[in-house]
Parts: sequence; C-alpha cells; structure tokens
Amino acid sequence: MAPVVGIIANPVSARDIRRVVANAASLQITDRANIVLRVLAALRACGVTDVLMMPEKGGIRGHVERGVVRARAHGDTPYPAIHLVDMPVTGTVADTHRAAAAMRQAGVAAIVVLGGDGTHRAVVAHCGSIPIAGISTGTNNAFPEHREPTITGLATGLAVTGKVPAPVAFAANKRIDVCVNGGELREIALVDVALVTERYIGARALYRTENFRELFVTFADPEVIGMSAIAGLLEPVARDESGGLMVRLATPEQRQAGTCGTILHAPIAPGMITPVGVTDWRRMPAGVPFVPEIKAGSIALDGEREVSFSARDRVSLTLRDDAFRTVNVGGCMRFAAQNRLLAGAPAPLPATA
Amino acid sequence: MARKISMKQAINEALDLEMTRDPSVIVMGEDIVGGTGSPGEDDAWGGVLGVTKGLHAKHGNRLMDTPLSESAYIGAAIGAATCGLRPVAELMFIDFMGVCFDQIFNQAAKFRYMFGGKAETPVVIRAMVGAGFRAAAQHSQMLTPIFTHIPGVKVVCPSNAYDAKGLLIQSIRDNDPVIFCEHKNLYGLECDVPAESYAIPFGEANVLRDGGDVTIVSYGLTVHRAMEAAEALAKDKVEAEVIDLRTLSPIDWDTVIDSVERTGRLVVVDEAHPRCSIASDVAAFVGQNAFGALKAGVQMVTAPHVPVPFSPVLEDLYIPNAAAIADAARRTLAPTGTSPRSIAA
Amino acid sequence: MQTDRIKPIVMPKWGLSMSEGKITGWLKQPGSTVNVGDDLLEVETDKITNVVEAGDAGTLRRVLAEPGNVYPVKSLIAVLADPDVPDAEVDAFVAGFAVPKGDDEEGGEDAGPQYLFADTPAGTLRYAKRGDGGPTVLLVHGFGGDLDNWLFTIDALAEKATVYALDLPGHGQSTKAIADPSLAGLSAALLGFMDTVGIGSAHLVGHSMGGAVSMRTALDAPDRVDSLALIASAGLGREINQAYIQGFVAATGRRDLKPVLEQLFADTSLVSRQLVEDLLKYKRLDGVDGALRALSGALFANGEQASVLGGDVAAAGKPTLVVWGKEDRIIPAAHATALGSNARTEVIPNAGHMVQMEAAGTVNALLKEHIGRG
Amino acid sequence: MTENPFPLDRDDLLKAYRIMRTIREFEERLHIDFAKGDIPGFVHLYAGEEASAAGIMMHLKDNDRIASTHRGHGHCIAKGVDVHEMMAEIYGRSTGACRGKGGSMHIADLSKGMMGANGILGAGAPLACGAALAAKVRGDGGVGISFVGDGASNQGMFLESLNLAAVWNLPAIFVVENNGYAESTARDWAVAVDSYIDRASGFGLPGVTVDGTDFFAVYEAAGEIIRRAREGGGPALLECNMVRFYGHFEGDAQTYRAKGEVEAIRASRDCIKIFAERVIEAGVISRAELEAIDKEVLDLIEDAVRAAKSAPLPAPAELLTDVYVAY
Repeated sequence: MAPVVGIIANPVSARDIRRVVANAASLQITDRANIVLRVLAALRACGVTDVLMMPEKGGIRGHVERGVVRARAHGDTPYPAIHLVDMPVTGTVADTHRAAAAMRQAGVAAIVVLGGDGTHRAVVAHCGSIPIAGISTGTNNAFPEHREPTITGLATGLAVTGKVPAPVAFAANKRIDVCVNGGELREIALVDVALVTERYIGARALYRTENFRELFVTFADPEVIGMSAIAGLLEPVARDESGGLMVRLATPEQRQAGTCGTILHAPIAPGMITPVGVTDWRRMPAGVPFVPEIKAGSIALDGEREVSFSARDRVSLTLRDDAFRTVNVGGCMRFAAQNRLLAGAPAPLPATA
Repeated sequence: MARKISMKQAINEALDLEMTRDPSVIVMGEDIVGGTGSPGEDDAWGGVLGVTKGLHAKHGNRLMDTPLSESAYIGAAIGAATCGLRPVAELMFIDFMGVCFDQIFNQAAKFRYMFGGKAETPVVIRAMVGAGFRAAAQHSQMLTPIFTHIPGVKVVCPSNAYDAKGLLIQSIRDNDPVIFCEHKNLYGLECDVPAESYAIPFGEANVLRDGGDVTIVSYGLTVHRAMEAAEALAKDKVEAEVIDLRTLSPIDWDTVIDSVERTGRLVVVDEAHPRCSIASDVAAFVGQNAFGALKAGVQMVTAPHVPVPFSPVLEDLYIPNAAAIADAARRTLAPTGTSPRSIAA
Repeated sequence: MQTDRIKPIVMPKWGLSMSEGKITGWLKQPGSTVNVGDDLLEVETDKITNVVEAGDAGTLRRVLAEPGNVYPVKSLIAVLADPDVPDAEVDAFVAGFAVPKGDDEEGGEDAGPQYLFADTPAGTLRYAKRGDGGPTVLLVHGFGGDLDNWLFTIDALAEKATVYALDLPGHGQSTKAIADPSLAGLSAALLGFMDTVGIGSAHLVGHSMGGAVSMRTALDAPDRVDSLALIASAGLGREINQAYIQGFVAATGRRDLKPVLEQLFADTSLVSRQLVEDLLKYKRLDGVDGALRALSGALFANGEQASVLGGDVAAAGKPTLVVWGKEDRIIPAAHATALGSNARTEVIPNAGHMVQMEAAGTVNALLKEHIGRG
Repeated sequence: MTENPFPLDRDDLLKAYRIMRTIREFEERLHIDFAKGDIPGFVHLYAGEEASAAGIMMHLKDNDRIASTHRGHGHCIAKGVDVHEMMAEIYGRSTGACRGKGGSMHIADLSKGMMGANGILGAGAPLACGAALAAKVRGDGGVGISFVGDGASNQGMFLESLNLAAVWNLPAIFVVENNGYAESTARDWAVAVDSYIDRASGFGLPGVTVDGTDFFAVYEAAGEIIRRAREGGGPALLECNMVRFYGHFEGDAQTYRAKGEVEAIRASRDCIKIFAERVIEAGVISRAELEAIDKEVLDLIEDAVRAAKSAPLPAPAELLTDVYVAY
C-alpha cells in the first residue's frame, strides 16, 4: 500500500494583533487552500494516492474540494484522494492536537503542516516520531522555512515513497520542554521560550520589548524573525547542533541606568526593528533544567503568550536534542537532483515503498 | 444684488455660500469633484452635469468624491449629520435611492422620533428628478411621493433658480433630513437671483399667478407647463391661479385650500405616476377639507402609470403638458362636472 | 406748430425696472375736461397697479391706448389740448410724436446700470441717481423700505433736479449689518454716503423712519441739509402702530405679510402679489431679520417711538415740508402739525402711509414746489 | 500590595468588571422578566458577550461614537448610557432613554457617543463611517466604531462601508462580534469567505481575530486598533470570537443548537468568570471586592426595574411629537 500523508492546514493562523502593530502579512483562506492544492499535486506527482486531512470550518476544505471537483470534471486526476479525520471541529488549537494524534494513530508517513510556529508546535506535541513538513502561513515564523509549497510537497512525496533514503530525507530537531509545578502543566516550544512581565495572555502576540526578561532558544538564527533573531544576532546556533542559547534582557530601569551590556536592534516581528537591552547570554546545554529568574509573568512559546505564572509557581525549562523529525526539503531535492529522480519519467513515478 | 443666473448656478452658489458660512457643511457624492485620483484634471466634472464645478478649488477637501457606493456614503453622510456636521450628499439620480433607501427611511428619517427627540440629523440629499432627458426608466423618475410618504424626511422640489438657491440654503440649515429634488430639465433656466444668501422657509407655496376661476397646483418642471396652460386659458377669459408647492413635505395646505375656496375648481399637476402621488394627495386633502367649496370634481394631470419610456416620441407623451393641463381646467368648468376616466389612472 | 397748446400723456415710468405698462382702464372719457391732479387712467406693472394723475389741465382730445394692452414707457397714450385746438393739429401732433430719449447720463433706456453701489463707512450702499443739474435731492426711505418706495417720485423730481435715492444699511440691497441702529447711527451712515458720492448738501426727502433720519441729519450736520421734506415721518410724536412693526418683523410668508402690508395703504388692493413677493425676497436675505429687529428695538421699542425731534427741528429753522396721508394707519396724521407754523403741512385725503405712492402726483407737485423754493 | 501585571490599573479593572457584571445582570433580569410577560416587544440579549463591549469601550471617550446592533444593551451600558433610562425604555415608559418611542432595539444616547442600537442589520456600518468622517473633518481625534454580528457582515452596507472607510482613510473600526449564529443560521454556512480578516484584507484593512471571551485579549487588540485609527492609520477590523448564552431573541427555543452547547460554554467560556479568576489569582483584586460590586449591580438592576415599572407611560400626545424639528 502506498504511504498516506497527513495534512494539517490551520485556517486561523496569522490573524493576531501584529497586523495592526507591525503591518504583518495576512494570508487569505483562498491562498491557504491553493497551497494545499499545490502540495496535493506535488504529492500525487510522487505517487502518493491518499491523504488524510484535518477537517476545519475556516473555508479551506470547501475551496480544496471545489478544486478537486473541477479537476475531475476536466478529466484530470492530479490529486490524491482526500480523506478527513473523523473528529469534531471546535475552531480551537484542540483541533490540531486531535488531528495530529489521529494521524499518528492512522500511521501516516508524514504530516504537511500549514501554519505558523504555533501550529507547528501544536502538531509536534502530538505527532510523536512522525516527520513533519512545515509550510509557513503564520506571522512570526522562525520554525517553518520559507519556500514554495510545491517543493515542500515534492520533497515530502519523494521522502515518504522511499525514493530518498530516510537518513537523507529526515532531520532531527530540538525543542524546549516547559514544566510548571513539577508536571502540573507541560508545554513545549520549537524555537523559543520568552519570559515576559505581562501577567495576562491578552492578545497573545509578543511585541512590547520593554516587558521581555529572559529568552531561551533552540536555535539562534540571524536570518529569521522574532525571538530567535535576538539570540541569532548575538551568537548563532544552528538547528542541527546540540543545545541552544539563553539570553537575559534588561529591564527598562537597567536600560535607563545604562547598566545593560548591549542594545540590540532586533527584528522582533514583521516590520518591527526594536532596540532590546541585553544583559548577558550563554549556551543552554541539552538536558539541563533552567529555572527562570523572574518570579511572575507570562511564558511565551514561539512568540505567543500562553501561560501566566506567579511567585507560587515553579517553572523549569529543559532543552531536548533529537526531539522530533522534519522532512529535510533541501536534502531531498539535492538528492533528487543528484540521482535524477525527476528526470526522464514519462508518467507519474511509480511508488516503490 | 440680483442678476440672472441658471438654476444650476444657483445651486452651486447656495453650496458655496453655505460652505463659506459654516465650516460644518461638507459636500459629497459621486463625481461631484470628478476626476479624483484620475490622471487628468482634478475637478474635471464638478458633478455629472457640472452643478458643483469650481467648488473644490474654493473648499478643498470639504468637497469629497465618493466611490460608487450609495449605501455607504449616504449612510456616512447621515451618520456624520448626527455627529455635528451638515453634510450635503448628492445621490446623482433619485432613481438610485433603491440601493440606499434603508439609510434614508430607516435611519435618517427615524432617528429623531425613535430616539425620543434626542437626535438631530441635518443632512441634505440632493438628487436629480424628472423625465425629458432621454435617459429612460432608471434615470428619469419623479419619486417625490415615495419620500413624502415617509415621516421624518422633508421633501423639496424647486421650479426655478431663485427658489432653488433659497430652498437649498434652508435645507442645509434645517435640522431634519431633506431630500432636495432638482429637475434636470430646469438646470439651464435662468431668473433673477440675489447674490446674497437667503433662505426660503419650508411649507410656503408660491402663488405665481392670481386667478379666480380655477386653481392649478403643481411643483417642479410642470409648474412651467401650468403657467403656459394658464396663459392659454386667459385667452378664453378663464383666469387660473397657479400655485407652486415648492416643498412637498411639509406642504402648504392653507394656500391650496384658500385658493380652492375662492375658485371652487382644482387641477393638480404632478410629473409622478398617478397612484399615491402628490396629485392624489392634494386631491384627497381638498376633497376632505374643502368639499363644500368645490364646484366640480378635482382633476389630476400626471404621468401615466408606466415606467419612463426612452424613445423621444413616447417620452414626450409621458410628461404632462400644457394642453393637457388646460383641458383639465376646462373640464372643471364644463357644465357636467364629470369627465371620462383617464387611461392613466 | 403750437405744441405748447397740446400736452402729451405718455406711459409713465415707475421705477427703474419698469419698461412697459398695461392699461387696465380709463377713468376719463374722451372729450372730458381734465384738471391737474385728476385721475386719468389705471396702469398695471409687474410690481404695482396705480392711477396716473393728470400733470396738466385741458380737454382729453384723443385716447390712443386701449385697455388690456401693453405699451412701452414714454409712449404716447393720450393727448390733452384746449378745446380750440383744431383736430388736424392734434392729429399732426400724434403723427409727429417721437418717444423722447432718456435724459439720464447713461444715455438710453437700458444702456446703463439701473442701480449703483457706493462703498461707504457704513458698508456698501445701493443707490440710484437720476437727473442732472439743478438742486440736489436725496430720498430716504422708511423702516423695511428701499429706494423703490420712490418709484413714482424719482423720475418726476429728476426733471428739474439731481435726485439720489439710497437703500439705508440693513435695507434693499445695501449691507445688512447695522453698526448703530439708532437715528444718530443711520444719520451718520447717510452723511457717509453723501461724502462717498460727493454730495455737499442736499434737500432731504424722508419717508417715515427716513424722515426721522433726515431730521437727525439736519440737526447733526445743518450745513449738509438744504431743506427737509417729511413724508408720514417718524420723529414727530410718540405713537406708532406697534402691531405693524411687530408684524412686519415677524412675517416669514406671504400669508402673514400681506395683511401687514395692507395697513400701509388706504387702498389695500394696491398690495399686489408681486409687492408682497418682493418684500419677502428682501426679508429672506441673510442679515435682514437681525437688522429689522435691531432697528425696531432701538427706534420703536415698547410700542412707541424712541425719539421725538419736532421741537429741535422747529427751532433749527430749516425750510420744511410735512406731507401726510389722511388715512395713515402706521403713524397718525395728527403728527403732521407737530412743527406748527415752522413748516408747510399738507394732509392728503384718501391716502395712507405710503402717500408718496398712493397720491404720487400730488406729492410730487408739492415736493417740486418745495425744492424749487429752496 | 502585589504588583499589578495587567495593562489596566485597579480602578479600571474594577470598572471593567462592573460594566460586564452590569450587562450580565441586566440581561439575566430581562430574561426572567420577559418570561414572566412583563416586557412588551422583543429583546435580544448580550449575555456571554460582555468582554467585547467592555474591552472596547474602556478605550473610548464621549466623542468616540459607536453604532450598535439589535443586540445593543451591552454596548449601551459599556458606553455609559444610563441603566435606569435603558430599563424604562425597554418597559416602554416615558422616562426611557428614548421616551418610550424606541424600545430595546433603538436605545441611543448621542451625548454619550452611542448612536443607537439598530433594528436593521448592517446599517450601523455606514453611520459609523459618518461618525469617523465627522471626527476626521473636525480633527478631534475621535473614532467611529461599528458593531456587527457575524450574520450582518454579509450585508452590502457593511461591505461597502469597509471600502468607503479605506478609500477615505477614516478613523473607523469594524467590530465583528462572531457568536457563531446569524439568528439561527450557522456562521460557517452563511459566510462565504470564512475569515472576516480576509474580508478586511479584500478592502485593504488590517484585521485581527481575538478570543472575545478574554477581556484582556479584546482590550489589548482594541487598544492598538483604536490608537492606530486616532493616529491617522485608518480603519481596521476586529473579530471577537464569542458565545451567546441565550437565543437570538427571548422566546427562541434554540433547537438549532447542539445538545449541551449552552451549558458547556457557560461552564468554560464565561468571560466574566475568566476575568474574575485572573484578577483574583494575580492578587490584584480580592473576591470580596468583586462580590461587593455584584451586590451593588444587583441593587441597581432591581432599582431600575422597580423604577421602570412604576414610571409613567407616554402621554397620548407623545404619538405625534419628535418627528421633525419644526413642520
């Protein structure tokens, strides 16, 4: 049997306040649906005949179905058959959790994720060892790489059909585990954990740098946007090396007093290049729990305030190497080129797995 | 000082004077500046028939082109009126009320009453009315009766440049929503108009001609047809009193009743369709309130109950003319008061 | 040809805008004897219907204009001559009659501006100027009036005088703002006007409130005033018809204004639709309501006139003519005698407050004589 | 004293709570009194949606105008309309906000910047554009806010208004209160492009979606949107995802809703409960303080109902007044 690919497309990512405070982009529903259709075409071209999709009520599904029906009426079958996960739709992040778990249970070969860092985090929390292929449709996206989705679809198709060997096709990724009160609450972050003084979740997005205090990142990349950029501009840490970086940020008082070491102009959100006072930073080795210094505030995961905590709460952060797998799109496509996987075949590539 | 200007110029002058007098007066509408954002001239049109030409140069951004979006900008004018501005919104052709009527009759008309007297909506909606422009069924209607039916809006329809200026100034100063109907075939008509500002009060009909034999009541363009009919009747020694209602809501019943009580005969001329028209309204009111004075049945001369046709030969038949009015007057004078039912009714 | 024995009767020109008139009826039959001041015929214009009085005596030898027809101003409508003038001579006169050219400096019927405007310290004031040479006469209208109140007067006086008529501030087509609505303020505006148009001194002819303004001017600037002619004048007693003043100020429509205006005339039929409409057009102008309220408040508050100047004027000794309509319902004709022997006083029967219009011929003759003496 | 981690000071937190609690009690009381038959006409209750009205209105002054919907009680209270006058109006009394001539669907108080609840769905959007235009012409820094339900967002008037506001760059804000139901019809079915943000994007407006049951989320997003508008940044759209505790109108059997749906949202998505837990947990406000407000609000509503019931009915002559300024 040909491998089944899961698709989780979040209809509501990139709707937050950064559209007002920072002119962030907003990808329309029809564009998201068109991305799904492009991925489907790429998967089919690689021999994937069935996909399992998360149902949603945001409008993606209807548009995708129209595309499929129209292609069929045209006499083409460029798309795999679409199956929907049998689950209720709540319109909340719980849908993503449930869909990822269901896909894992169904034994999908990979999950293509359309969303921002938050959506990817939600999938990773429940997909176990199933590799994911990320496509950015969010705002503050450090985790999914920016790339034409057709290529992501091709790479995924080549990977799941075994045309690209697993050691090349999949890459290991780090994450940070957040533990509150010894396990009363567990959360994860794929890229960064920021501790901020605001103790309300509010509109979630992080944009008031004066409230930032501590920052923990799995990788520090000066080419991405958001918290990771702050770390990346101090000391780059690659996705594939062990451990991350921990950065302490200055309070407004420290900045005013001039006692913070560095003022960094960091692209913390689309269009927002903001001075951030940095006190110091150091490497964050894998497997070592870190306890934040601030006693009360909110924990932002991958750029969004998620949890508020007070002095009574015990918070610890631990970075894990090799925590989950992703499709190595660049690696797959380079392998495909070297081995002429997409050359000379007059018909869709036969499935070999 | 008075000088001869056209009704189009008189309207332009009224807007100019009021915008100069009162900074809360703004003017908006489709193409009223004309050319906003286009590569050519600014103020290229100054209104689709040039009524607002030149005002943009004097008043700048207080003259606003709008998107083709009547519901939004008529509503915005109404909303702004409740917030202290005195907007004059041009609906271009009154036929376009179909796409914004809610804002006029459910919103503007009702605010004062619905909010217990606590809201004022000093908005003016200018719109061209009337047939004879070879513009057919959707650009030629006389929809004054529809607005007159709605409590809370006032309805004005001047017949000449002097009245247009004074009534428009009154409309802008009035604290109720006013539908200001401009007959497009009167735009070029000139008469003596003072250069100064003046306001003609609402509900004050104009008696254009004294006469003791028959009363002819009309408004807008057909006032001129009524005057022509009166001149023709005078040759037969029939003296017609011609009343120009000027405003339809409020309406000057006293002048109509006074006249009918002297003449005993009434012809009502209305360019609208006959059913539920200004003509039927006046006829009914006189029937109820001056029945004893009537010496003959009231005659209505209206457009027929059909859409405005395009072909000039048909459109000319559609519009009430002087001969029909004179005939109607003669019918009231005929020994037997009854007359054949008109095909229009 | 002995044309001095033959007197033409022409279509009168009443007011600057009149170009033609309609004969509504002859009051004298051909062949009847006519004395000066007799009612000859009725003429209707778009403004007013009025009686044409005889300016000469004689026998009505020819009636050329038919009732119901319209004739241009100054065209020959009838001929007066003594009974002994032969018919042939009368016919020759008629055949040879040429409509005289306009005698004003504009040189023609419609050639020049009918109205002029002067920028004075009291604002822009509209005025008319007719005639040339001879004494200078300045006509001053009353409360709510304008220079057209002298419709039947100005051309008659202009035959032998240079006649000015102005719109006071707040009136006619002059500036509507009145800086000082007192008699002194209006008098200052009048003097400012005289300065602006270059009138050193003038015979002041004032009607109603204009009479009081003229008196005030004669007292404040005696060397600028050659004589006074006071027609139904204010300033000669306390009484005034308060209902008229209030009604005039308050009226906004034809139906309420017409009965007010009817009080101005002995013959109420003179209040035509057009007269009412013209006054409404004036009253609707921005600023007029405020001006009238300011004036009535300053001059006629509490039902009486604020200023009585008769004693001072009598003492000043200017040649003064007082004319009144016996039927005046605005200011009682009894005020006519206020100056006693210091003035010539004429009370004209069958005329109301607008006596200069209702009995134009008589009043014009009195004015001509008064000015001629001065 | 504990440090206040919230973006509002204690007084404002208490004020926000009082607003939400007042709305809730007002609506709960109407629900009961309507069932008893005490109230003439229709009422559409705002219970469950309080965080939206309070979170937005906490940013507004009297010269900021709002155009409300048929479900307007919450907007009125949050905008400062007198509760006694509102109750009297709903009871059809001469002491009502509209002297008994408007009723529940037309409560207005222009002096408070409340341009009226509106029985015509979507009609408020052009009016709010007008308010924004007036503010812009006068340069007084005011904004115009249109509230619209998820259903009425399909109205041409609403969509035209998005365009007009963008073209004129008005300080206009469009708040879509998305409670999932257009009367009885599901939003998911009735709205073609399923994201309101996409609708805004289509007209060049930025859009933000927030959890409308989270006062702080609404407050923060509305604050940024309103500030942007005041600063000349132009119009924006705010979608508040929220829940409706009652039916479309009182008397609605709500057979279109899922079994247990209302119980579930009352248990887990009650915006007032969520707010109270947060502020108490943070140690900024005590439970006793909130309970004291609860008591005062109950007394206020009780007094308003008592006053409304004993207030005079409109005199017959009132039928013919207030149509025109003069006629």
